[in-house]
Amino acid sequence: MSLMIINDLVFVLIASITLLSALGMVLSRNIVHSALALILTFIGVAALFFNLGAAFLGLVQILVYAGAISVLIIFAIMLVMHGEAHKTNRFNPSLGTHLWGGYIAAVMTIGLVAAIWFSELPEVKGRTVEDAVGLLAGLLLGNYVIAFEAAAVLLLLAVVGAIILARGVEEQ
Amino acid sequence: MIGKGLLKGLGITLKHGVEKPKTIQYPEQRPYLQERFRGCLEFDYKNCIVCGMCTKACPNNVLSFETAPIEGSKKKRLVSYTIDLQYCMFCNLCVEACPTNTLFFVHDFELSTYRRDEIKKVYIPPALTQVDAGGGQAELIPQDALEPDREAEAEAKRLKQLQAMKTALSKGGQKVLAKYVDTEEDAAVLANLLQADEKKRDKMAALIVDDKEKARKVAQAFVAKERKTQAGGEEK
Amino acid sequence: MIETETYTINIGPQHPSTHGGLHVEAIMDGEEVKDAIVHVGYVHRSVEKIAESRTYAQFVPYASRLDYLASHLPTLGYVQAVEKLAGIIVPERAEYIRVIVSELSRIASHMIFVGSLAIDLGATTGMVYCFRDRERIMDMFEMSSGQRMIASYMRLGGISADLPESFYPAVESFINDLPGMIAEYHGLISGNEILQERCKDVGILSAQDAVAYGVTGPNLRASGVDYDLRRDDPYGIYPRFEFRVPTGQNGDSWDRFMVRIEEMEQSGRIIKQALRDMPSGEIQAKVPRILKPEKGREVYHRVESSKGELGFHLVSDGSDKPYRVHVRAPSFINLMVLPLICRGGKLQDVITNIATLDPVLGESDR
Amino acid sequence: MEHLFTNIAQILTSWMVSLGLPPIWADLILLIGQWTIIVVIVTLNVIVLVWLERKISGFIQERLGPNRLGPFGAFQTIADAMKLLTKEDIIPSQADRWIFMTAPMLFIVIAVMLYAVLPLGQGMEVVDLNVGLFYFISLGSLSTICLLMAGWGSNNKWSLLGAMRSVAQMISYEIPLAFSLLGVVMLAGSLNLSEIVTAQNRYWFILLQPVAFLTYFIAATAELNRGPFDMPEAEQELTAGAYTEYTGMRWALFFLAEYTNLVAVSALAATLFFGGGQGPWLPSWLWIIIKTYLIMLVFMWMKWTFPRIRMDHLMSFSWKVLIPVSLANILITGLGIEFFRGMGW
Repeated sequence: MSLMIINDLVFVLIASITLLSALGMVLSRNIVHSALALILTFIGVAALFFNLGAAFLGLVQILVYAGAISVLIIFAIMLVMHGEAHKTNRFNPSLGTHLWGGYIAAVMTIGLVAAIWFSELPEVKGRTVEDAVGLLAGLLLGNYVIAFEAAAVLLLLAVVGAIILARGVEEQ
Repeated sequence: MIGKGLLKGLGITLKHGVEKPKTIQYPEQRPYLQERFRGCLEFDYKNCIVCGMCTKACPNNVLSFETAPIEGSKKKRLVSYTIDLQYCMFCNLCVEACPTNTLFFVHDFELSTYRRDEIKKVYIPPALTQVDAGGGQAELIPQDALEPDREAEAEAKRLKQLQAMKTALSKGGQKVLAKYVDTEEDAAVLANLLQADEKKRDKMAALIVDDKEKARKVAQAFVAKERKTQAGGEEK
Repeated sequence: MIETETYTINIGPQHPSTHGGLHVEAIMDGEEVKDAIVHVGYVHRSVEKIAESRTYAQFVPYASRLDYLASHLPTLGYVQAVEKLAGIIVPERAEYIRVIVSELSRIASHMIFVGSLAIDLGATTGMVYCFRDRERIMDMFEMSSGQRMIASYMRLGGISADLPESFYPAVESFINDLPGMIAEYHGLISGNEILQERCKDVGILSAQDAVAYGVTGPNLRASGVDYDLRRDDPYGIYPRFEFRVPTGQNGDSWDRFMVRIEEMEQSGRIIKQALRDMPSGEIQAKVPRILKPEKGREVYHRVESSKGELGFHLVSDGSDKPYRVHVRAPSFINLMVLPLICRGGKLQDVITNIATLDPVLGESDR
Repeated sequence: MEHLFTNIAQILTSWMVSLGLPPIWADLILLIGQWTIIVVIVTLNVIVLVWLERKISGFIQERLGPNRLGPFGAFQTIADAMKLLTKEDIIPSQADRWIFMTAPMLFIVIAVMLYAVLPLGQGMEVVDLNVGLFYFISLGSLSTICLLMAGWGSNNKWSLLGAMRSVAQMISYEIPLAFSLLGVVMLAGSLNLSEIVTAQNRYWFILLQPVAFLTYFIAATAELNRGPFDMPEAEQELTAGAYTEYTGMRWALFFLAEYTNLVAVSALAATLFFGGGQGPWLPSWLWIIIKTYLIMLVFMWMKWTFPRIRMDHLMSFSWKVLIPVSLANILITGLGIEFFRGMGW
């Protein structure tokens, strides 16, 4: 019994941190603070993975999202930022855009809730995956190897394109 | 091959890492100072002839002095002499300019003080007294010249005597020793003994100079002991 | 195309690797230096003005303080300038002793150069070894003049005191150990591939630019210009000595480093010859206590200091004090090429360039 | 001796259970206890390490190093720590306060968290995670963010430049670091650190994977921001890089975290390449301490010998040398494993 209670408590704690940091990301006036809050959100999600017993996925989440992608985001912010940092993430002054944003968000939320509500999720009760890493590796390099390689080639192309874009500055 | 230089550098640092340190542990170990090392500038008023060459030579106005006229003489006397060490460049120009070696450098190099005015050194020569120089002429000399250091003189005299006694004893000194023993024979024995033993010789010499009574007793004891050992040696 | 914004970064005046109070305003694009502006004058002590209120003899200790890393060299330049002005002939032995201490100064200064380059590039230990070896020179200066760093040893018309007996074995053992010391620098500092990467092709100064900017000394020779005042405009007794003037080819930081290392060896050679040929005799010419050179006489005298051409321009007005003393400070002029050689390099190259130009701010700011 | 600490832990757990605590609570208390011990040991160890570093630099530079306070100057670091604790905590007025203040704390938290999976002896890891090595790498990537926060929060150009450098450097060197570890993982067939140690029963992996060890060592030096790769700090160029504006205890936390990382990385090297706690005569936890310290000595020796590499060379070294070499190492390892399997080993 007590194990369940602790588990629930931990879940509530992690979920609230994740949600709060997500909120902080949206509401913060400083875009760098937003980016840092985003990192905290990523870590929260990783913790949720841990809580579900998917340690490998959680670590991938930390390594890729919190460790790499967020740094990329911060770099991008710093590259394009003008003016003072604490005014960078100001709400858009036009009311119409506000309304549009709210409308889209509401539609998305309703759609998501409906999708979860009406779909039949397979129950995985009492079944834990022993060798998650091995299974994942088997799937990625077995069944889905073509998709995996295609994604790799796409990323390589993106990297080459980025280098070409960046080197253009030197030629000028 | 890349990396060879890196390894060589590592080798050099390793070699020095196991060597003995080359530094001096300063407050305990004092640095060795060369003879000409210029630490602190000092002033000896006794030699000063108040010519002012030092102040003329100094590039930085470190030196200054006050004078007062001497009555009945064209000369001036020194009232005070100031070395403001905080401006001193230790360039040695004043020392070279001084004709009487009044200014000189000493090896003391720990000159830091807590306050700015503490580093300023002021020398005030003792007041002058008029003495009769004979022939009705008055002469001014420093006060402390009148009161010669009696203790130091006594000490110097004692040292001189001691040295003389030591040399005398090392060359025999039978006649001297005869005063402290009963017979001539004893004196000869004692002289031989002292000639052989430097420690006893020094002790004897000191006693003869300082305390004649005690010297007599010790001398007799020496002779008695020597006689005894000699007798023991013969028996064997 | 991406447009990137430039920003200014102030290297100095409070910065660990600016060799004193140097201030370089670097205009940066990311890690790349677009331009650099050199600000000097943070350690200005108005030495030239002080000279006007001191007698000729009194200025000697101030001259020592110009280039405090090789204090005998500016003193030599100054006393020789005054001797030229007043027509004083220096005794033979004094000339030899002057050469010995000046060349020792040059070695000491170059040792500081090697050490400070090492520490500026992050190799702390290299600096310590250089300072350890320099300490032996400082001990010799203490023996001869009584002062270690700012030894005002030279006097108008000679030197302040003859060399003590303990000086000769010290200098001989030092000269014998010098190749070993240099081998150690090569092993630890210049043999290091990381340092080579950081110095080679960094801060290239072409011969043309070097001449145009008036760069002198090892920095000029590193650019391939074979010019050394000791050989090309000899002063004192330098023509009597045999030595090679080392030159570089590319004028990059690496050449500036290697030229100085070789100069240390050549200085060792000169000291050896001077010790061999040194006559005995007087060390001080008869110089009037109050020196009053002829009115209106002007003289410019230059010596090859460890930093470059160090010149003294003296004007006399017939009094016992000079009317005007101008110092042509090589560090000041050499520093002016810093923007030129920094442009297009990385931020870290600015540090390398400052280190290999080897400025002494005491001399540059006067 | 071998099972000293594991036995103590067992006795404690059974004692708490006998007191009537549910086993889960007993485990939790034990976990907290273990963490506390790790934090205390790490902090005290840093004091020893700083002393050692200064002594080693002293010996290399023909000095004595600290020698005034205590025997061989051993208490010097304690005095320094006291000084840092009592110093004024300055926060620049233009700094981004919260980011500035949290960066050092996060840095040390991440550094200490690395110890969770390290087997500090046989059966002496806090959490026996089956993806332990991966945990190590992914947590290490987080420390980048802390340096970036420090650089950004200080609102100082030197700091930001140092932070940018360190981010670029750490991201580039994470790749060869991970790749060099892959060779070991392939040989051991597991990401679990204690299983990797067991896999080295016959040979230490340094013998089978020398190239991997070399790349790991270089990449780890860069990850640790230690000389010759101390880009973010770079006293001579960036004054103190990301740490320029930090004073007192906040600065000391960075220092603490750097040394903590040093121990963790060295302990990982000992675990992966030098057989972890394996060794004759002595208990396993003593062996791992000895091996870790020996590796750290090499790190210190390197720092006091080499000059700092230039930023662009640093990057091109990683991308053009280390990554291809470590990739080739993976390929050769894979081929070798297949070959020997084919031979019927």
